[in-house]
Amino acid sequence: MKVLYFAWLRQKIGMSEESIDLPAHVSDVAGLLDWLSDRGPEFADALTHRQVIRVAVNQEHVTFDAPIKAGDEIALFPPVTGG
Amino acid sequence: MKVLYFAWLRQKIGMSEESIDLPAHVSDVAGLLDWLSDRGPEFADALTHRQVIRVAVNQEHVTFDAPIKAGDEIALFPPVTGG
Amino acid sequence: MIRVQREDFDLGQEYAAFADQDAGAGAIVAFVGRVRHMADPDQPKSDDNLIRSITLEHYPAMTQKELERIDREAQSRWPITSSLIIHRHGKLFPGDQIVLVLTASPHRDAAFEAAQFLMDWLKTKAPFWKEEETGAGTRWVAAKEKDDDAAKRWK
Amino acid sequence: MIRVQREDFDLGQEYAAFADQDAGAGAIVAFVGRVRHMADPDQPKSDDNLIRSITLEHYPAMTQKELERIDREAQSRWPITSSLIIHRHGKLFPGDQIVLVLTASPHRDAAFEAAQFLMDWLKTKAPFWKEEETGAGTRWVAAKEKDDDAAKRWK
Repeated sequence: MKVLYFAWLRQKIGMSEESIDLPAHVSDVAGLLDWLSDRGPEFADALTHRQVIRVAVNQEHVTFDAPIKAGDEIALFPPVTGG
Repeated sequence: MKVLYFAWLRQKIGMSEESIDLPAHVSDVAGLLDWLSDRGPEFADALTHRQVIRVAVNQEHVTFDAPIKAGDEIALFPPVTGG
Repeated sequence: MIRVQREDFDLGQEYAAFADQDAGAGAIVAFVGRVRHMADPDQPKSDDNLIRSITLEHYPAMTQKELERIDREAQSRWPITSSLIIHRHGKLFPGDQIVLVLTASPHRDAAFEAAQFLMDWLKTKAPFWKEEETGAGTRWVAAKEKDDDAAKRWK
Repeated sequence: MIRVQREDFDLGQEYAAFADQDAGAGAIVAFVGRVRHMADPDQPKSDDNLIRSITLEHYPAMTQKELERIDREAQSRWPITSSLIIHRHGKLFPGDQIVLVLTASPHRDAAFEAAQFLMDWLKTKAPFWKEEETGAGTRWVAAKEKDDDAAKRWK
């Protein structure tokens, strides 16, 4: 599974993209966020305030209860501010 | 008093502008329309349907109860259709 | 600013000058109205529905004043930092540009709403009249109820 | 049509091409969003409030798709005959153009509303993030509640 980070999430986590092997017990976005938060202080810090985390699965906006599976491209980012 | 006619009012009345001497008993727009209607069949025809007549006094939109006086510039026209 | 003219206008040029003199405004909205190809765009094409030309008559002494009044009203209702209205008159052909409205504001909604307001009021207050020539002959365009309704929403 | 690019755009050229390929549309609306001079335009000028530059980051694989979705949504809601969205990314300076939206329709209100809708949805859905550099340093721009509210009115 590819995970992408943007804007201050990218800066706090310290990378823009990584490949992970999804643990068998993680089946949705909320589970992924919990699992990522346990990987180190930079993840914990970046992912503390869930209300400012937005998620896309395969380039589509989803809510935290969206299912995920191996092979998906998951992107984590703050609320968008273009235009 | 100068009276101007525009669009189909101009065509029906057969002129774009004229100078009139305002009779003493005419003091508002409604009175002027009544007086003009009596001046000939082309006026009567043009001014029959008051709901499609709009009036400006000295280049400002007014309602039929607006006062008028010698020296004013009165314009009669259909509802506008620019833009 | 208000301009009433026979000549065509160039949106690119007008926008460039407009944007330059108001560099701080983050939002600019432009509206261009053009001569339709069909008298009623919701009806099928037919010779009677196809427009050959239109003629825009106006009341010069009043047009400038009325557009200025409309412009002042927009300025008083929204925080717009600049506005421009150009309206043409005379004989025009399908696809020709008739009217340009430009508004600038620090706020996107203000620029949009002021431009829409300017068009709605212009359509119902500025002393212009359109005569349309189609295969069915020449006729004065009737005012549209939906334009009146559009203008009323800004009360 | 959607374009995501580093390069600037020229409204005059874009409008000319857009208007040409849709000559029957009587109403065309353009919106241009530019980099502000002040981080908060409603606050006084100060070194901390003056923007030196912004950097627009985006998610390329998603941006194109999301803008196309937004564009399709506008097409399904209003009788617009053409639309164009251009959005820039990279480093930009005060007054630089960021975004262009063009809509064409036989109906003025449809062109206005579709353009406003495109901007509202783009502001809340298209994956762009702005980092602002002022005298106070560099910070990621926070999403605005009023942009969320603006987007919600189109439910």
